[in-house]
Amino acid sequence: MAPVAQVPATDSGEKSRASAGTLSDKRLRELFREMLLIRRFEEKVEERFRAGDLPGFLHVAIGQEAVASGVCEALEPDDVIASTHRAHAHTIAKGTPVNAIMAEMYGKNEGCSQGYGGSMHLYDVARGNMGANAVVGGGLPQIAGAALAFKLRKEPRVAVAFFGDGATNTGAFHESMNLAQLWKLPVLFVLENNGWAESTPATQQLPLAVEEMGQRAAAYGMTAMEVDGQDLEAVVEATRSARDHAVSGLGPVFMNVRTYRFTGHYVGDPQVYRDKSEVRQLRETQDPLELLRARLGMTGEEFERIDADVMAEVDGSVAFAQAGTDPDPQDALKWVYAEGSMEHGSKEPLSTEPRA
Amino acid sequence: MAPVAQVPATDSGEKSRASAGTLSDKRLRELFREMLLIRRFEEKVEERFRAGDLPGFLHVAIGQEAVASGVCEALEPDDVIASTHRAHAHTIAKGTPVNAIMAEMYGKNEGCSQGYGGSMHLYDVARGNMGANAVVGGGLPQIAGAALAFKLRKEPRVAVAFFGDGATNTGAFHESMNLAQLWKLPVLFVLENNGWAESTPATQQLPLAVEEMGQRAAAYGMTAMEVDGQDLEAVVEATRSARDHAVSGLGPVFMNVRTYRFTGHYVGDPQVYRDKSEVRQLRETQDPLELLRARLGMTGEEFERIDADVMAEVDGSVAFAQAGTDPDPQDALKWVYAEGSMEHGSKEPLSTEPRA
Amino acid sequence: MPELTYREAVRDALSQAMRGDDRIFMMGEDIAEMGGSMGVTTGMVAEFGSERIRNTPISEIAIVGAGIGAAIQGMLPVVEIMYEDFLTISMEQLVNQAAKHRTMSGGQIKVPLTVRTQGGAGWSPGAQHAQQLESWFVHVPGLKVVFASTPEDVRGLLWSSIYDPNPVIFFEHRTLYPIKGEVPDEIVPIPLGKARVHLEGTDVTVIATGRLVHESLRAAEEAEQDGISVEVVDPRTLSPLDSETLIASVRKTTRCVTAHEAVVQGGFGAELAAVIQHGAFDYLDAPIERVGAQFAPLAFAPVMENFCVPHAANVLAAIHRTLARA
Amino acid sequence: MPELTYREAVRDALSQAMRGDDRIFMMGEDIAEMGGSMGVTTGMVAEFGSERIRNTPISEIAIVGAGIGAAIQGMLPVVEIMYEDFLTISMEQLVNQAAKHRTMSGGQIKVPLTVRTQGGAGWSPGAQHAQQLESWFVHVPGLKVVFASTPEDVRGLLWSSIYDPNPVIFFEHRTLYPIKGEVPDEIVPIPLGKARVHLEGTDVTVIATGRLVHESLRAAEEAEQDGISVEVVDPRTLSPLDSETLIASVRKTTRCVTAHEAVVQGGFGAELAAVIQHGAFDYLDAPIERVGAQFAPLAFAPVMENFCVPHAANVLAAIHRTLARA
Ligand SMILES: Cc1ncc(C[n+]2csc(CCOP(=O)(O)OP(=O)(O)O)c2C)c(N)n1
Ligand SMILES: Cc1ncc(C[n+]2csc(CCOP(=O)(O)OP(=O)(O)O)c2C)c(N)n1
Ligand SMILES: [Mg+2]
Ligand SMILES: [Mg+2]
Repeated sequence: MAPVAQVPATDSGEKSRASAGTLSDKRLRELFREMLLIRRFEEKVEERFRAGDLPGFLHVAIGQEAVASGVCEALEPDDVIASTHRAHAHTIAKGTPVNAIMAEMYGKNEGCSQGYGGSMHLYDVARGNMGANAVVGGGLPQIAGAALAFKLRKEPRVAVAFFGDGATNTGAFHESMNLAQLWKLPVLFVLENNGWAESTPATQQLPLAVEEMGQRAAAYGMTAMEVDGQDLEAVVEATRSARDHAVSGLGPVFMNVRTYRFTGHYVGDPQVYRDKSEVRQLRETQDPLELLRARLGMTGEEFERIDADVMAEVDGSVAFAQAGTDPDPQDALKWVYAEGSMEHGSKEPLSTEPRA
Repeated sequence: MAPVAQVPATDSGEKSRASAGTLSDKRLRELFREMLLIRRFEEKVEERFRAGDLPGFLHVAIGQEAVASGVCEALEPDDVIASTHRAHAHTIAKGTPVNAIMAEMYGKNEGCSQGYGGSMHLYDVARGNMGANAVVGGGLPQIAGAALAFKLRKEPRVAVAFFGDGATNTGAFHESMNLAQLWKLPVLFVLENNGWAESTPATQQLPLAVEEMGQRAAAYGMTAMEVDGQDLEAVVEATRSARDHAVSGLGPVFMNVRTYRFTGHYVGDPQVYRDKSEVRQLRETQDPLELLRARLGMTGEEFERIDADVMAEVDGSVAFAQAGTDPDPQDALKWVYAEGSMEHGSKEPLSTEPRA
Repeated sequence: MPELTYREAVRDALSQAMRGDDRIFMMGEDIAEMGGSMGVTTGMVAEFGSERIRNTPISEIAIVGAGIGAAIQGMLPVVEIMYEDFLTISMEQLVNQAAKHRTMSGGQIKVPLTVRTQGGAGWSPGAQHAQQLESWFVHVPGLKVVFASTPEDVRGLLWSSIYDPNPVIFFEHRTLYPIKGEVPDEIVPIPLGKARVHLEGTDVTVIATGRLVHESLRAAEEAEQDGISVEVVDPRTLSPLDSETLIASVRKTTRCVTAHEAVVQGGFGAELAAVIQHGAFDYLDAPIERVGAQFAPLAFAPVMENFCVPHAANVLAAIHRTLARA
Repeated sequence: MPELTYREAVRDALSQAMRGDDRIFMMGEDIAEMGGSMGVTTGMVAEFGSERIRNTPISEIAIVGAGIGAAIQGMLPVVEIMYEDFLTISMEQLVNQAAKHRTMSGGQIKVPLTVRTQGGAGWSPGAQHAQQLESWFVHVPGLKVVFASTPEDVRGLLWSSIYDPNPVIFFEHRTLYPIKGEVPDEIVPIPLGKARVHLEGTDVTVIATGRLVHESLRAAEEAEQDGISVEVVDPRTLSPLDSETLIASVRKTTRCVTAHEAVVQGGFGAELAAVIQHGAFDYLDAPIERVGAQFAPLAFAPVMENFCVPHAANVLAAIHRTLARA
């Protein structure tokens, strides 16, 4: 396993590469299936949105599947994540069934946020998903806080923030990075660096080149890693190293994960700001599914079988969602405040038994 | 003259050192007088506050005089600054007469902010002081905006933000640095790095050591300089270089100016959080006035003469302030809104004639 | 008279002002090639170039702060905050800086900054992309607050806001962009601080803003069928408020309903109610009824969203409540 | 009954809660050795250690945000924002995050976070260190808002806020820290959402918060000398509001004055006036009078500051105005 880059973060960090054999062939095929599930799920979401089925504001992460699956593969069930406006992939990878996610898109009681959240506010707290955030950068300080809770209670857990390159320009990013490093909190800062913030290319929003973004960690003396986000195994290995680093008290890790957004910013985006050929070329050369498939030497037959299976699951989720129940209108007022009291005198000591 | 460090800012930058002779002996003596004026003014402010004369909330910069005087010496009259809660020194160095500043402390019509601002809100727009800010980090984005105006109009001016080490932990700092570098704005970011934010030492608020703070610029690929803030000539030379860099379109410069706060955070601060001996030692070894005096080989006699002159000016400012007129209570409502209209159709083209 | 959409009207004011005035430039996220998230600035970067139509990083502190600094240095910046929900990030610069420089400096500084933003529900964006936060700014001395509801108003008021020597928070409503309306051939600046009487009536005054102006006009139509004569007034500028016009209207009708999309508690309707009950106390025949959103973060599911935010029916019900009083 | 200052009462609630509950910890600027800028937490780092009394960087976004995250993960954080003026920086985390997580998640999340802050004028700090911003938060569903005016109240309300399962913005007033008052031997939690009648009276109800409670009691004393019987009520919790108690009081007295230090326009008094005119319409004999600060950023010079912020005399004048009506 690649050791965490202990180089000063001002260096561009170390390129993590999977060493063969740490993920079994079987597991890799399971992860391939998961990535394909994400892909097909999002394609279905696009389709249903265009058909007028889905309300709201949707963003898909087609092209970025290996980041979500790779990071979450390296986490323990008790670890937590915070996601972004581009939340489906993270949520699936953290274990939420697609039925619950699709039902959420349809605004049903059966949704993972009971129809209160929608695409940009997927939650699954029991599975360690502290919520997707429609405010860019909004979840980062909370991930630092979650990690602080773990540290105070001496629990061997990490908290993971997913965010985009655009998010690194927010004050919330800066304050969270700074606090996490200062207090050596067990946080993984996972930059999904796709080089775009909506229509704005990296060159118009970042004074650093995309490949230099590890430098964002230098301002805090934080360990930085360079990761190829199209390579599932690389992401898994890098995240495992980063997790080991963070959980052992050495402090947070900043992962500059290079990836690509194959689609528009939002579903329906005409992409007037970029060339169609750019996207076509990316799809041809950088598709994380194709790259993994080649690595696995997967036959067309096997692929078709998995794909059919995945498609059935996705279609099933649409049927599940459509058969779901609508909330009562007045339910809108149901969760504004929690009742009761937290009750003085916690039995739980600051350092609980490890939960893992 | 020391060239601006063109090294990647991830490096600790270049230590700017005055080369002999760039400031005439005469000018150095004038600057010594200015620094002494700042010192005596602030001592007087402390005295008057303790005597119960001055209302409000006061912070003195005793120990940091060479930063204010050195930076402002290197600026052109048309350059602008934004100051902080610790504003007296910057304001004096940018040319505001002590009478107007002392009158402001007393809340008089004759004050530089007509009694509306007080110690934390000294303004002198005609002299390029865009105002002191009582919100830590508050002035930084505005300095970027002022620089943008200069750039759009092709004026050879720079905008200078003073701020402390504590301010580098704010979101406003991050967003301002990022924007300034992205747009290559003519900004000097002058970090007055005294190692304290109120009672909180650098170790409790910064994940970097004070001498590593140049790294804060690395996150933006911004040019960084290391400056000895107790050495007036070093500050002047560094600022001149930085100004040349910024004004020629190469982008902003981050100056990590190491300095010391000899007094409490605010006037009246019992400093329970640090050792009296620390301060005593600093005063003995790091006093910028003593260092400059030694450099100039100033006799006791000359010093006494200057000091007497300065004290007369400071005492005069107290007399001026005390003789000032109080605003009418209802004047509080006088400046809430500006009247009239900015009138469509500016004659002034985007690129005006250089004003310098 | 030409007809423009609300969206085109905003663009027209911006473009015409920029054509004749080099001090004006724009900053905001994705306002260049993409034309902003609502397509308001479409085509402007082609005409004015990327120096004057500036895409920014996602930095709502710096966007507003840089606008302030440029304004102080003689420019007339128009900055865009993509959704008004993100004004939360700019609050310090808006409230402690833009609003206060003039007073704190004893009159040395002008901040002729315009902050355009938009928001509002009706399309299931969820709780973080649909708030109406105008009432916060009404509480801030030094700011002006504008909320336009028609193409004509949005054009004339935006023009005045750009040239106002004070910081103006200029609210647009997402669902109004496609609505059409007649506008004068030439831009006619509409002075800030003047309400507009959309419909004259004698039984009850509805004071409405933004989308609720249209809902209120619809409610008024329905009420008319029951023989109720409704006066609909849009303050347009929320601060400074044209309380004179509003009070005169209620003195005439003796009843009052306030209507906005923001949640009722602590909303702009509270200020209106306080002003009206004071200025028209002896005339009021019924308590002032407030219409606004339910007190809840906006739920995603359309049925719940629809329940939360007010519609013509809610305004109509409030009208009937005021008339049910003796 | 022991006597405590308001400052000691805050500290006592914090310390007693922390002693018996390991979930509680504090974060804020300079709260450790220095005891906070107001000396409220003096001595606490010695007792509880620097893991639980945490000095932070100047990062108001992260302070609140980290509090939210820790609260979601089972802690009961109490964070301090040194001056409420700096809540402007935390608005996004407070409004879009803390207040909304519970609803957005369909009830999966609790955010038992307490955000303590303080502010207020009376010592010439200038415009950026003296605002009263509580009314903004009253407009935000999902937040609770508390503003205590006495040692007993501040202790009992802070206790309840810490243990409330929702985010609470807890306002203290700078000039109240030194005031003394009797408190029960043991901490008696005061339920959120219950007003306190400080003084019973029959001619006019003054609804006051924070420092203005004391100014109003002073005004009531003076009014009594003119034979006017004043009822003084402090809502204490601004959201949720105990409108029942307030309306009942005004129905009894038939007149009402609201009083706070914040500027009048868009202030909490607007919400009070809207609620009262609605709930006590048939009982009111005079328009509700609002007392608050002048509509201006607070000027530094003591004479101007003093003119801007309200005092007992302003409350008294308002009382007289309401009584001048037939
Ligand atoms: C604070 C804030 N500002 C603006 C937006 C609008 N917005 C939504 S996504 C986005 C771009 C985000 O870019 P990045 O962080 O790189 O993520 P990506 O979309 O590439 O996954 C913007 C500007 C927002 N949601 N929040
Ligand atoms: C946003 C904000 N948070 C907190 C404060 C309170 N405060 C005033 S000065 C200060 C410390 C500033 O430290 P630094 O930036 O290093 O400047 P120095 O005082 O050392 O000159 C703090 C926390 C403030 N004024 N503004
Ligand atoms: Mg991106
Ligand atoms: Mg400092």
